[in-house]
Amino acid sequence: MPADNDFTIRIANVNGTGSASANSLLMKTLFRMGIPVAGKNYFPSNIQGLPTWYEVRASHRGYLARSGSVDIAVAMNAETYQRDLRELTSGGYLLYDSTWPRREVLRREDVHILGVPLARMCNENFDNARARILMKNIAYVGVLAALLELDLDIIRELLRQTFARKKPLLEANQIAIGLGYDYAREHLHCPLPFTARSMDGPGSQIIIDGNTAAALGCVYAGATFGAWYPITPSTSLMDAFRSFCSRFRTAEDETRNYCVIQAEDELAAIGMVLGAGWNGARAFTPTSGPGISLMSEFLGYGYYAEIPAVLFDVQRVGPSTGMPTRTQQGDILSCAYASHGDTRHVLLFPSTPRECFEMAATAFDLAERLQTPVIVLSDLDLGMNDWMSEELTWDDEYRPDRGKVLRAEQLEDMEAFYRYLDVDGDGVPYRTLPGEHPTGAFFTRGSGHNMHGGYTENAGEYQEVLDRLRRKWDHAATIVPRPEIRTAPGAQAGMITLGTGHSACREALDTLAGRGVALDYMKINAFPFGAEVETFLKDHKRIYVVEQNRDAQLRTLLINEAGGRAEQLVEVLHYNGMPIPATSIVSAVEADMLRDRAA
Amino acid sequence: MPADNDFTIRIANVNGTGSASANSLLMKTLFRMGIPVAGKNYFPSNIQGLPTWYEVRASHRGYLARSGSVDIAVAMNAETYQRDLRELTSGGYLLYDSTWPRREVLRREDVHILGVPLARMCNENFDNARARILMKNIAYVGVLAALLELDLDIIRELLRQTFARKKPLLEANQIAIGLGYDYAREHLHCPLPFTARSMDGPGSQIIIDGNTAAALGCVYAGATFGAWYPITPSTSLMDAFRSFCSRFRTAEDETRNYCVIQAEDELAAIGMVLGAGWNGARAFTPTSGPGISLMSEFLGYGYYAEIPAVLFDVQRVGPSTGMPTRTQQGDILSCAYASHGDTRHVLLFPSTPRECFEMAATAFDLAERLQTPVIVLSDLDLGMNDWMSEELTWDDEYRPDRGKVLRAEQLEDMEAFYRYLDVDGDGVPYRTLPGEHPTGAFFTRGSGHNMHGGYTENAGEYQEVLDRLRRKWDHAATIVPRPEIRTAPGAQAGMITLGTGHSACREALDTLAGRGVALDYMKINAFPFGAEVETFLKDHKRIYVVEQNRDAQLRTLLINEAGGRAEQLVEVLHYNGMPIPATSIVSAVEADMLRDRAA
Amino acid sequence: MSYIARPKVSHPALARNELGLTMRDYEGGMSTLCAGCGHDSITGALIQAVFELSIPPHRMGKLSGIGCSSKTPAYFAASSHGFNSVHGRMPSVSTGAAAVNGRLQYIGISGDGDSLSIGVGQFVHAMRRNLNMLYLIEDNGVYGLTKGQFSASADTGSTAKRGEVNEQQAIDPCLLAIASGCGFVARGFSGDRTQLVPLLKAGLSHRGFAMIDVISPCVTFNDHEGSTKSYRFTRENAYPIGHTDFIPPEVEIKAELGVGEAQQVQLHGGGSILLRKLDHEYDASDRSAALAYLSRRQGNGEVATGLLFVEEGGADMHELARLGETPLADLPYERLCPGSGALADLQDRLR
Amino acid sequence: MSYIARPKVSHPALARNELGLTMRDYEGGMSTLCAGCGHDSITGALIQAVFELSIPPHRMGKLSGIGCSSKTPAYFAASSHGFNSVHGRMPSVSTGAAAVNGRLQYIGISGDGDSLSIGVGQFVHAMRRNLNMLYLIEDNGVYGLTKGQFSASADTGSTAKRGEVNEQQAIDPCLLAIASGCGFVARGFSGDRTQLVPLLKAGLSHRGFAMIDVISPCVTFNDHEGSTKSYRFTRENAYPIGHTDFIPPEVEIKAELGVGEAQQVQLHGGGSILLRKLDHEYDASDRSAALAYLSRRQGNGEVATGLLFVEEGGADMHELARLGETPLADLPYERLCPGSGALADLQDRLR
Ligand SMILES: Cc1ncc(C[n+]2csc(CCOP(=O)(O)OP(=O)(O)O)c2C)c(N)n1
Ligand SMILES: Cc1ncc(C[n+]2csc(CCOP(=O)(O)OP(=O)(O)O)c2C)c(N)n1
Ligand code: SF4
Ligand code: SF4
Ligand SMILES: [Mg+2]
Ligand SMILES: [Mg+2]
Repeated sequence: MPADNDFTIRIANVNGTGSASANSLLMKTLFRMGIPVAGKNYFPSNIQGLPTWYEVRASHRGYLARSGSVDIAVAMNAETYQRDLRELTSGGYLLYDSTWPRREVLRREDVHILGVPLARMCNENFDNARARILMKNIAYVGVLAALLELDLDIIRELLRQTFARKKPLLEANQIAIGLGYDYAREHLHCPLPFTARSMDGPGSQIIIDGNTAAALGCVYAGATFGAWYPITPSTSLMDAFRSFCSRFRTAEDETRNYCVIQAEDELAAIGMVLGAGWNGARAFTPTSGPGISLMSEFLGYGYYAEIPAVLFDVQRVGPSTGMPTRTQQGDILSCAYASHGDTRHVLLFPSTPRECFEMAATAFDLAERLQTPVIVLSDLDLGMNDWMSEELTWDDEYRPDRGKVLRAEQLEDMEAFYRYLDVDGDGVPYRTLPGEHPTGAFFTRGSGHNMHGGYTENAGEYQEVLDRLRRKWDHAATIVPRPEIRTAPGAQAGMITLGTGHSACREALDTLAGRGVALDYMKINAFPFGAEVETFLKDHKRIYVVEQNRDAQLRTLLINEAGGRAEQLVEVLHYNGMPIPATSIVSAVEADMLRDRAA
Repeated sequence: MPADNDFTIRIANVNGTGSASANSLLMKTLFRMGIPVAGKNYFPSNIQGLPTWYEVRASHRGYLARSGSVDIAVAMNAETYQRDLRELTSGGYLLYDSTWPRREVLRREDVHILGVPLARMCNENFDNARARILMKNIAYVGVLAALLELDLDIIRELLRQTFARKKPLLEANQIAIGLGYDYAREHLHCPLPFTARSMDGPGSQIIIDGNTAAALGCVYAGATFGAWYPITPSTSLMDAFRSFCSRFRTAEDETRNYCVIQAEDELAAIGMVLGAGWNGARAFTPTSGPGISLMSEFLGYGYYAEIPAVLFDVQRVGPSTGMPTRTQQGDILSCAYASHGDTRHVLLFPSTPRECFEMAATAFDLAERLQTPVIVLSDLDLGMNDWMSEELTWDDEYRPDRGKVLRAEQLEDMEAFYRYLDVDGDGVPYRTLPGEHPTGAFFTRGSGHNMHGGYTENAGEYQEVLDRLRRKWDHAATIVPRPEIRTAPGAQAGMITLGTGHSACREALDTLAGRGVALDYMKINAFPFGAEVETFLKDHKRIYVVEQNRDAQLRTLLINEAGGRAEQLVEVLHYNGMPIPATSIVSAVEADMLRDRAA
Repeated sequence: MSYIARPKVSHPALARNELGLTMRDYEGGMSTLCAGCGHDSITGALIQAVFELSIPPHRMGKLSGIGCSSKTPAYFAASSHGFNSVHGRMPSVSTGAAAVNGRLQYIGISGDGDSLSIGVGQFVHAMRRNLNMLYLIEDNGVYGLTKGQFSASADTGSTAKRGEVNEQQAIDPCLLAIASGCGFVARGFSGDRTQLVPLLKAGLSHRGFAMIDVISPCVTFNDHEGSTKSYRFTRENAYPIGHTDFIPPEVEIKAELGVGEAQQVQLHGGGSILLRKLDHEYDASDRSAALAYLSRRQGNGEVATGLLFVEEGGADMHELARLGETPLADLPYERLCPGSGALADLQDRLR
Repeated sequence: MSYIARPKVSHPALARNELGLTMRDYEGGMSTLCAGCGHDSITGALIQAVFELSIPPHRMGKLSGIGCSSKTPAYFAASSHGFNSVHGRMPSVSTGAAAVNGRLQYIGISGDGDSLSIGVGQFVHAMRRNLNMLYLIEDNGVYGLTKGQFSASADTGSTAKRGEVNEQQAIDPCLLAIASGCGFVARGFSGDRTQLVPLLKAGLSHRGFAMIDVISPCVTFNDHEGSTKSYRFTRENAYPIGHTDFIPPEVEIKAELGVGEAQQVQLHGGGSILLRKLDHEYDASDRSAALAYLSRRQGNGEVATGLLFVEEGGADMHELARLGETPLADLPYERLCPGSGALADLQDRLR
């Protein structure tokens, strides 16, 4: 049931008709009114002409997950009228462009159909063909402003800021808002039974997508080298990194304190990153599932030759090419064990843009401290959608933790240097950088080597290094980000998730609590898991593992690597490409509890 | 303790000095004397000049695993004298070329050092430089013949057969045998306390390596297309396939009823195999770990687009390039889940050459029945070493099971064809072949598709296909080869292995039984596991999982996919690149039992 | 989208080819590309070419990689099998397909990103192997589907839509093809169907690998001022080296057909190509000269179009592999299995 | 093997270079290649070249792929960092390494399998990017390490050790390099150190990508009759197009140095190359002509050797990326982090 500051609007449009700025105007208006909002874009894997949707959820309680229901549908795409109508909640409102009346098609008894002749009004008010198309979008924002009592001053101020340097556009936009608004006030029942009311939800929060935040994290962590091959949904991460760097990292003489290379493919991208990491730079590559598959061989090399590298896997729907513009958490297993042989990789799981920012920086520190590739697993929902997020903050005292690097001064005093000795007993050896000092020279190789760095085919020498790598792994478990745990008084069961499962779980936990079901909660932040995760597993007889893939990949890892027991861990899965809504978690938990009681 | 027909000889040599034929002569002689034998070659990853070893184990009980001890060392490589001496069992014999006496170096009180001036004798008897090098090797076989009372007639007959068309070589070989034999009879205490005595062990068995047997399996299964990129230890599989085909598949007009393409890399090799499989041929590619990593993206495509393909992963030591000429079972996990997204692959695990032969054929049937890539996981030990093996037999009634393929006649009568419908409820759809009939046309893609084969980005349609794939997986579990289970009366615990763990386990089970420890045994033949595996897990409180990798990959799969519990499954691991010996299993089991009793 | 049903009632007035089919029978799903995208014009030309050559639709195999261009196979010949593979790896899939059934007509469609970046290795090796297929690069100088990054065919100095200048050197697929041993190399322009259709027909009739680089402007990301792959730039800088006519087997060539210097190339699969030179310097049958010429024109910022190099009679993959008439995929099992007797014999030597 | 210690006492009589180092200081681990392998001769020539150029050993980066050839970096300059990467992917590793530290001298060593089969994509793109490195292909026409399969540089018609005939077309790395925009392309022969050392020195001194294809017979698998990469065949069919001398910066070129037509190419990094033509037809500075020439010689079964193409002054990757003097890897963090203030400002616009 929608209520004031608690409703979802879904705008259906055609790809390539410029609705992005209208949609963001709508979202930003709610946000500036102090109402927590979430915006989600469901776009096709093409450039022009296919259906696309944008969903804005206002939630005074601050829930940012997909609501799973639509209270207002703005149906701007005749091709999807049927579907948009069907997916509207009972009692909801469907707004459409009545320039072409569709009484036949748009028939459903339990909803309200609102027609506004958007095209006609725009045709009458604008000369330019492109403007006529674009302004229809702005006009529906005007209509919504009337229906929901959006703050017109905020809308007009946002337009002024957006088009500060494009006066003619500003004027057109202001007119379009007025067209929609006035028409609605005149012809429709305004306001609706539920409206937007100014409040003070977001506080100092910002609106940002995860990829932009991750890119900023790379900048702040001091990454200087990025190589990538374009792939949705990771491309915007590198775009953002480049644009931040061109702003913050261009010297007065126009030289660049960064380097970004568009590689010929993902195999080359990871190769470049390893080359740069070997040579002492903080280097990274953003990619998505297919890229991870292609990087497998090199990932094993990075693990075994112990080279720092940071990867961002902004997950999309697989297997194979799958649905490149839909979201999923399907690469957990393949990232954890990427490459043949006994390999394993450190993973981080941000769940908010702020965590994207912070974990990006953490990833570089971990990669250098552990001398190994670290993969940050984001997803399309987090990476490309607009999220309301805690403000990003930075400690100016921060200095990169380069881990165990011997510099020229130290090497000068050494008799000999051996690359793979476990000097400190933590499984992490010392490394040196090329060009630094003759004593530091060593040979990096993916073939069998002993603890001195020499080539070996000797069984014992080989195993010695493999065993140390395993000790390093155990050490990693003690330094990666710890899970976030929230206990509930009287809870008998638990819930675990990672990444974008977080917002839906938070909401689901509240709902369940409201129905008398209290659950302890753990959001996993990293792999290897560490002691707290194991304890949480030990302490709960029954745990719901919420994740967005078919094969329960997180659950698998918990069983393999943290002592989880199959009987104990209940799968809560969602893998159709849409972000998981809280409702599906609630019903899964309730169904399981019923079954359990029945049994 | 060595005994008659129960000893191990290890010959140390230098790579590229032509010892292979001498070593095989030794092994074959024992074999023809009716003594079960196993030959293992430990060679370096280079072409010439580095140490190489060949091990022959004679075992009247028919144990074919590495014995883990050396009773007679033939030390033909001065560089490894120290090591060869060190690794000899107490009371053992070290034979070396005393042309250059080494009393200083070869000093160990508890073994017998036997010097034979092999080089001197050969220099005196042969003119040609190459012959002088090669004949030293044959001469040590002569020495061993005297020491072990090998049947000289068999040796001479073997030489006659080998050099039937190279008379001068035959003569040289016969002389060389004599030189060694006579010298030994004259100067050494012959025979040793343990000797070789004719018996009737092997029966109708043969000597063959796994790669050759697998290649034969491909020929017999009707594979017509192979693509590969050379990589040790899989190369000889394709070499054998080509040579069998040139013999059995060349038509009178010189045209070939097969096609083998040396691809530009592994990505291309698997792409070619998928193209050929899509087009209706039985196609395969042999590779090893790095190749599997490179094939990851295409493997996910094959899974999702449902294209039959057969892969042989002849595993070597990883991670990364690792030790290319050493053995390991390290790709179990990466093969099971190769590729991003929710993918999973059918695996077969041969443990003997005969199983390589049979499972190769099975793999093609399964790939076509299930319309998916099937990976046969062999390893270097099985693939490249000489194994005594059950005779290969072939049922001439066999016809390839092409699975659900609609041919022109059937399509002619159909209104429409939809590629991904679950018509039969087993999760396996029908397919058609290009060029067959217009009605059969469909579009193969790795991007989102619905059950009709149409492109989709629709959540429900997408999930429908993913769910069917999961049903197909469950179906696969019912048709893949079942495990081999042997129960022992009174057994309280169990042992599980796969592949080359088998021979070592069999031996270990006997040893343990001899010490009063009875264990039930299961050799896993395929993944997904199926009901019997689950039952075995349920029925045993404690199970030793024997495998040759560091990360307990089979155990992991058993926990993930067959309901195994971590507490129940004890890791018995071996991962230094040498084949696992029975002794290490025995001691692991005994140690665990002691711990258990102590606890 | 490809699964949208369309009326298949054939209009009686539509022209029919030798198989009695109309152009409609060679159409496919509705395009989802941008209005005006060059790729759609190429689809149109391709439909015309296969229609005119009377290729039975279900005897074609359409293969592609990933990209806007690689969606093309879904937009023609609905009754052909299609294989939309992974990014950059269509050549290998085609190789396997062609090896086991040489009787289909393979049409590979790729993009400049697909073939010259991620896929350049497979592209070069497919040409080296000379498999029998028509291979089109729908070349727009950008990655369309990922929204406008420069591709490896973007010329040095050309600009992106937002002004960024490409500093990298360009890979010219035609130069690369000739250097890689390809026996049929041409360049067309999606905006010039008159030139393109005969090139496509010639390419389809060539035995071996026929590579056609078709400049195909991306109206959304690379059709602006500063682009060297725009409609305008290509129109202004295309330098046709000659006209190509495809002459079907039964048609006799009359002398008067030729204006300028004419050269006739007999095609192995039947028919012939008539080349009418515009640039008298040019000899499309001389590999070394073609290389030098293309590299020179490229240096001048000109886009040489037409049939740039043709060498008929080189052995194709099928011949090199000594494959017989019957496709491998169709060989009866009886001809493949040596039988239990042979197996027993073989093992005699393994004891 | 590389970890076997060797006496490092320098012999007083050994010649010393500008750094006071002897040739010994440029040596590496003991080779594990076959006795007589061409690759070892190349190692020798390389040691001489870097010694004579007085490159500080620890300021070199040695990179390679996988193969017998790719083991070479372990056999020279023990006090340089080495990176033996995965098969065919050394160019990308080099690219990343060079991007973040342009001050080292990068030497990449690859094989014909490594660079022309699995690695051809990366090879082409590294040349296109023009990173500053010397790139050697130790070219033996076979896969040595996997025991003798034909590689992509095996010539059509050449035979394997056991007699099998190679039917595939060959890829000529030099032709490919010129077509891919490489600015320094040469071919040498492991058996001709007199020719090779100056080529190596010139390549090391060239700014940008210097590709040298060195024919390097595999004595174990490809040195027989019928091989076109054997010592004998190469000696008999090598066609040197000219002599190359590398002239250090301080040496003045005297007119009498030149026999035949001489051409001087000033190197960006200092020093110059003196080319003395043997084939008067040849102009190593004309890309189109070089392409045509090579393709013609190749057609005749001849192996053109020498400095085949050189174009000095092209911007290298460093310049194209507008990188500054200080290597990225050495930039202090203070110059990289915009600080908390900038972060706050930035977020003002995100509300
Ligand atoms: C392995 C992999 N990497 C990246 C992508 C993302 N991707 C899809 S299309 C494309 C580029 C297509 O460019 P082009 O081949 O020129 O086709 P166009 O869209 O321009 O026609 C890329 C990089 C992918 N699908 N797969
Ligand atoms: C991914 C991968 N595939 C295959 C191999 C096996 N392999 C090792 S070296 C080599 C070929 C080397 O040939 P080339 O580069 O010509 O070097 P050469 O030994 O002839 O000097 C191959 C295929 C590998 N190491 N990695
Ligand atoms: S983005 Fe460009 S290439 Fe893609 S469909 Fe649109 S115009 Fe064509
Ligand atoms: S096999 Fe050939 S390439 Fe390898 S080391 Fe021996 S001679 Fe050299
Ligand atoms: Mg493109
Ligand atoms: Mg080679």
